[in-house]
Amino acid sequence: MIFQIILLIMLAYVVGFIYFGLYRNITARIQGRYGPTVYQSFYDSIKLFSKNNTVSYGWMFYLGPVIMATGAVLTLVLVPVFSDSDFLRSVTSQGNLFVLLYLMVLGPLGNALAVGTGGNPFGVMGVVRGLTRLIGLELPFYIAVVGLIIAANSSDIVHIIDVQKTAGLNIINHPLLFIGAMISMVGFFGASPFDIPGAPQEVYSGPRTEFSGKFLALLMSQGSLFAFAKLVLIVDLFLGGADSLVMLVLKTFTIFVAIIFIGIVYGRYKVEQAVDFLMKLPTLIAVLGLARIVWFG
Amino acid sequence: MNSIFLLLNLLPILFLYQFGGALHVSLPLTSEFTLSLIQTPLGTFFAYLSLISFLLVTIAQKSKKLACNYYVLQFLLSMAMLAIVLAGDFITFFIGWEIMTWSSYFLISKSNSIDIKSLQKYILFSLASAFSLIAGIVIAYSFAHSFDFSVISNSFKDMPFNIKVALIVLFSLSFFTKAGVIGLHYWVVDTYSKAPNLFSSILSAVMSKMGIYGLFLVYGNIVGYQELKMMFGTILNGTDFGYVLAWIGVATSIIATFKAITQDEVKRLLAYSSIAQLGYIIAVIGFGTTYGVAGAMYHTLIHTIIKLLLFINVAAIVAQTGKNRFSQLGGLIYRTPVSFVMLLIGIIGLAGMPPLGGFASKFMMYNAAIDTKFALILIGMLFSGAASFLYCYKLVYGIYLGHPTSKNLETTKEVPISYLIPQIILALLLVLAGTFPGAFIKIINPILVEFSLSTIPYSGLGVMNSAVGSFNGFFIMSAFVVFFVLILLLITRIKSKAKNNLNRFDISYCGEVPTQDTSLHFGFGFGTDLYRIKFVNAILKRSSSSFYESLATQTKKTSELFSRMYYGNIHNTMIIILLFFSTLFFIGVN
Amino acid sequence: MESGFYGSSLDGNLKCKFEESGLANTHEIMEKAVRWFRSRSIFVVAYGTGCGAIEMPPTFTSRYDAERMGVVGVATPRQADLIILSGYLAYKTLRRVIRTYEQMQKPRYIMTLGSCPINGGMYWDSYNTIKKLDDYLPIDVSVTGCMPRPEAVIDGFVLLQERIRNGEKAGWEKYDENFEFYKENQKRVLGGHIDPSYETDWYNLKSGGKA
Amino acid sequence: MSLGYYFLLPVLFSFLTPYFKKLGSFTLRGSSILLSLVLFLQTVAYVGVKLPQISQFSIKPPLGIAFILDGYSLLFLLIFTFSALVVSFYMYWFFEENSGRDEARFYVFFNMLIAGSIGMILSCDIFNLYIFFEITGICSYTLSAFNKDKLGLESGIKYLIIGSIASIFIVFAIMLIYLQIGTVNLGLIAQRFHLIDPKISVLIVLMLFIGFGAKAELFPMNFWAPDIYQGSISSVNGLFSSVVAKAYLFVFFHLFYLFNLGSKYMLFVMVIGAITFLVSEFTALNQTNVKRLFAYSTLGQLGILFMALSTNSSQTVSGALFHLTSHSISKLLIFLALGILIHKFKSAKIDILGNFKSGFLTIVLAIGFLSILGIPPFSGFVGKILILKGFALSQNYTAIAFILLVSIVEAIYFFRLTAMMLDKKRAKVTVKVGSVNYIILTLLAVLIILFGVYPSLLTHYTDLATNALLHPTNYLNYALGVGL
Repeated sequence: MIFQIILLIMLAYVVGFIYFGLYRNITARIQGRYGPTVYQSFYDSIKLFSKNNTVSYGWMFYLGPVIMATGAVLTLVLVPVFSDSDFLRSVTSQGNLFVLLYLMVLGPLGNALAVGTGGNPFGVMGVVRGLTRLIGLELPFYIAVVGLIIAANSSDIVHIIDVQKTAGLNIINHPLLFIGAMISMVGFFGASPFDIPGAPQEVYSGPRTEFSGKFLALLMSQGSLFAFAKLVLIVDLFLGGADSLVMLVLKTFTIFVAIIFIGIVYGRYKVEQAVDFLMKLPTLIAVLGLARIVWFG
Repeated sequence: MNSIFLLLNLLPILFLYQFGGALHVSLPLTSEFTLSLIQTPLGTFFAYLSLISFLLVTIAQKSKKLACNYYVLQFLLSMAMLAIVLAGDFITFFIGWEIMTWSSYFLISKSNSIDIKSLQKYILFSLASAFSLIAGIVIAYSFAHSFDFSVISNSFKDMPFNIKVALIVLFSLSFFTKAGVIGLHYWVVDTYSKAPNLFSSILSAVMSKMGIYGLFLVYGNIVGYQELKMMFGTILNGTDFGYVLAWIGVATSIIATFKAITQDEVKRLLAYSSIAQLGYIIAVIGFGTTYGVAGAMYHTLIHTIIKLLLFINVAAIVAQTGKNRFSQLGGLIYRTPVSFVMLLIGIIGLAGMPPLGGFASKFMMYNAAIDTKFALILIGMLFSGAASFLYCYKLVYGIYLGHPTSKNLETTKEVPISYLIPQIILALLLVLAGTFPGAFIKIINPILVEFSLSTIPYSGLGVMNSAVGSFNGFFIMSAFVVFFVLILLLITRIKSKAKNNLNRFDISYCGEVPTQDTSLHFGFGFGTDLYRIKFVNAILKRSSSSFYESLATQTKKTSELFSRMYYGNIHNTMIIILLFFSTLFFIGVN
Repeated sequence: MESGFYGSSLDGNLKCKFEESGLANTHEIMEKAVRWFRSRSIFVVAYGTGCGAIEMPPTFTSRYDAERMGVVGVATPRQADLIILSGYLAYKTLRRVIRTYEQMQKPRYIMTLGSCPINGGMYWDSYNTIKKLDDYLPIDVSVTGCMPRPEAVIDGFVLLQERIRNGEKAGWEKYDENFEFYKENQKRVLGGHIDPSYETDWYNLKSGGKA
Repeated sequence: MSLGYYFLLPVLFSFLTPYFKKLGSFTLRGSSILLSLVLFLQTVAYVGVKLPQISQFSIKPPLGIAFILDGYSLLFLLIFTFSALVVSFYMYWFFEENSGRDEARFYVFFNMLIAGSIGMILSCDIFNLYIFFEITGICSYTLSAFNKDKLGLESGIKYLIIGSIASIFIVFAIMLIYLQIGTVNLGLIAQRFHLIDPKISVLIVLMLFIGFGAKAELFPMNFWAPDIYQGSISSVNGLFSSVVAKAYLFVFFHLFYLFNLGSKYMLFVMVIGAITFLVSEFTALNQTNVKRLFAYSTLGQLGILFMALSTNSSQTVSGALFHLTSHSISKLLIFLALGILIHKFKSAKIDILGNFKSGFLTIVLAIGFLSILGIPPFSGFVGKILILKGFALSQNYTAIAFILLVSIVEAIYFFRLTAMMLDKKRAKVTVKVGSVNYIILTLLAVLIILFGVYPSLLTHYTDLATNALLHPTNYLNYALGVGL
């Protein structure tokens, strides 16, 4: 089991970084540039890990990124990666979709403590923006998740995957929920138009303003792990999971590219605009999907 | 003095433990009333909850020099609550309820920051609650011809439908007022924020739970969930009644959450948060399903622990610094590190984050909503949960993080140990509740039997089962700890040296150097974004106060109108008497 | 400071261990690898001090695309490896630049654009402009021209990357070594009202210096 | 001992007052205490004796004059004599403090007031009742004018005028009764009341209603009452509230049930009571003078009592009598405690009185307030819950809702006063309570708590009283002289 966990983390680390490299690359191509190599995120991360020194504001500042990374790893471990194998099944069965929903927020909240300790008002502004955005951002995603749980009558992810084997993929059965969840996902990946918390033009770098060196590196690494976990979760929920590594990469990558394409063409919302928007159209779409399940399912 | 009352507070716990569920006392008051105490599983749960809370708060009071009468009143209050939860009939219940009302009133009046208006608000709402309760009681009596719970419960089925509804509405109103449902919460915030700091913890953690106990008593015992289902019919997989109640609860929790975020005073934030958390409980209490009851019960437990912890923490900080606003506090993390950790555990629980107990209770409630297919209710709860992260963060940031906003905060010492002991106990409880959520199933099952609902399967201390899923708290906690330690080890091994304890002004500030005078604490700025969001703004700018203010004005005007009659002119009095006589005569003769 | 340009990328103990166990070569390889990674990833905080600021957007956007070389802009000095000073510096600006530079984490580099930071350029006789920036902050790469075009800037990046890869002695080390010299110079132009450096006790340089 | 002594003794003491005065003020004050004590002990001695008791003077009723003590009047007798005892102790302190006052005048009328009130509840023929009514009235007028200042005299003269009007109505009523039935004996009237022509009977009832209602401070006829309370000293207020008003109330309902008017006029009396309750409680909100405030409070409570006593159901009536007793004790407590404060501050303004600092007074006043509001574990609670229970049994939910809603209005001013007492921000003046007052106030407070936690002590008597009131067969027999 421990071996499998290490394997999973390494896989997620590599895949996540390559995805982020691809993200930068594709973005560049869309903007008509060459863009960095696919491995650029590795370079950045190793460079940051090897910085000579790193500024810290005390133990809470130190622990913040660690909590965030722990949250990401825990999320990753609790998401079933392969649908038909016993890979880490004994671990994922200990968790639950609700556990994941909250674990996804645990990390950022832990990091927010470190940001607060750092004492940089810009950082805190970023955190507050992030938390405010969360009010709107989680709404369509929650509705989608609740819809799926009710449809499957279980908050166990494995069960939701299994249901899709007989009843067809959720993306086809519940397209409205999928759209809602995807709009939220754009925000969860920090893509435009919801990249409000870290807006460099407005609040420095937001929560990451004071993080440097290895902390920044840790944050970046956990970001890639976390991104992978989220992609796998979406694949599990809507695309019936993946039974092999190839399918996993294929499906997650499809979702990832879709998110990139959505994100790349928009400017940035203000936080109130974002919440307003998210509370209207995406929520409406998701609620319609949900109503279909609850009342006509 | 403190130690005496500590022992006194310990006594009922031992007493209750000694009886072990077999307490049954009845005491004839008059030929018509008999006071009776019966120990039911439900009552025992709440009894322990309140008694232990009182014990912990008394420990915290060690460091305050309080007068004897304060302790006496507090002990009276705890006994009143014991009477409420162990009552076997409505008269005992009501006597306990009223003693609770006035003893808490006198305790609140001992605060230095209290004003007449807040006191009036508190007592009038409490009395309105009590009068609504007594109205329900006598109406029930008029059919059952007894105040005994079991008799009323038995004869409830035979009452006319409108009387049933009236009873449920009256009782609900009474308990809603105590729990502070939105619209009836007008007193809550002022009272909680202006009461003596340590007493606020009792108000929020225990006294509001008496409202919840009442709801359980009425819905579960007196009326019965089966009867509720038969009376109102069903919607989806739950009852119509539960659905309406759930919307009330969810609205309460959403509105109070947003209100909480915009508060500047620490205790006002906690008060709104208390309203919001009770909103969750009210949302699931009416489901009438096993998991609805279990969720409400678990959240009651967790909320008691959390609110005690937070209020004691805040009380300690206020006592230590003399400041009670976010805009006046800040940067205490390295001055009072233990307090910080305690508050941190508290808010992690409050936010419902996984490794701690807060999650287990939310999990239970969410699964209850799934079980009944109340999807929008569940989304409302999730939504308010997401919004609650903001005030959780504000709480910890405003007090402990960021920058100290005044000079004396930089020399604050750690709070006295007597404040810390209860906090540590509570934090441990919270951790345990998160690690071994299954233990709760053992507590709740007898109560479910009492409500004649099906029980929850028990599969190990760490596992929390529910209708549609389960999670292993022990596993998640241990995995969290293991990963945390591993990552921490990893990061400390990395060469890139972390330079600790930089000067707090050494921050990236666009090349500028902030000084002591630069306003760096963001405590006040929290929640201003929310005013620009249309939906939230609509919530924030509305307030129930205008309604109650106008009610007060109307009362005053009526009073003025009536008092104009009494202006003391004896001629007119005589004329009125004669006119009255002749009118009556005219009417009477014809 | 330890010997060797990037000696501090591995701590002394580890280095000793490597040498003791005959793995000095491994150490060497790691050093090299780290230098390569550092050269491939340069985070830039672009300090638009003068007219040169106008040349930076094209450098980083579609036309010239510095990102393909791993050069990316960041917002805060904490994350940055390189600060680009794109023109003349008034005394007022210098104060902020010093602050920003000192907030960057080591290794850190400075790159200047144009002639002004070298010799004052057209502001050679101005009363409030820095004439020779190298006296106040250690410059790693000066890109000349008035103003240098993006190609030249990219050339500067390439030069910097080469120097990092080769392990040449960089400005930040000079700054550490000659700290008092730089501080004296800074004090001279900024007067007594010099901003506190939280890494250094500015006011008591004679007595130890480092805080 | 014959019931006649209840009248004769006070009158005797009253006439002897000038001599007592000559013997010194201690004797004077002591004599009053002695009298009250004797009367109270005498009443206590009646507890447990088989009721009703009758004392006839020379000729057997229905022709002769007689005093009848049944369960109903026993309860009132207990209240009256106890109140008199407490007030006489209080007056001892009062005159110690105000040595220049005209003590003898007070005691003359005080003793006569007791005599009159007791006479009213004991006498069994309507003409004697009228005489006692007048005695009580005249004594009240003078007592209310005991303060020889503007307010005192105003209250005296107002009371006199109103009293005279009430008397006129009652005299007319008695006259009409006599004309119709030819007797003044209550038993005979009760027996033959239904024979009277309905129109005349309406007139009689109305006149009695106006006469006693005006004195018992019912709504459209009570505009004078607050002025009286404002002008009198607070011990007299206590007497008015717990003795005099209760005596009129006693007679009102005594006649109400004797003449069997319940079925016809119940709703009417209830509505009048309800309006009194509503109007007084609302008016009380607006008061700045503490005496006026408690005057309104008294009116309000009388309103509840009228509502509850007119129901003709033993549950409610019993509750109402409990409430009445509890109210008498509480009001006495409040007025006496306020008297101490008023004496200290030389003012009855609420704002000024709120500045006192005395833990003891705060506690006893709070107990009084809570008791009147009907909050457990104080005696008012038992009364109120019994009343509500009675209404509930007759399924009169409107009355329940009404009482509870108006009680909230009542709570507003009671708790405003409480909050004022507890307010720490006020400049506090320490008030010392003398030992006499300490004892009597403690006694009253203990009684309030005692009846609250152990109501069986009192419910026994209220049940007796209820029985006697609602089923006056025995009383009638005695009044007609059947069993003698």
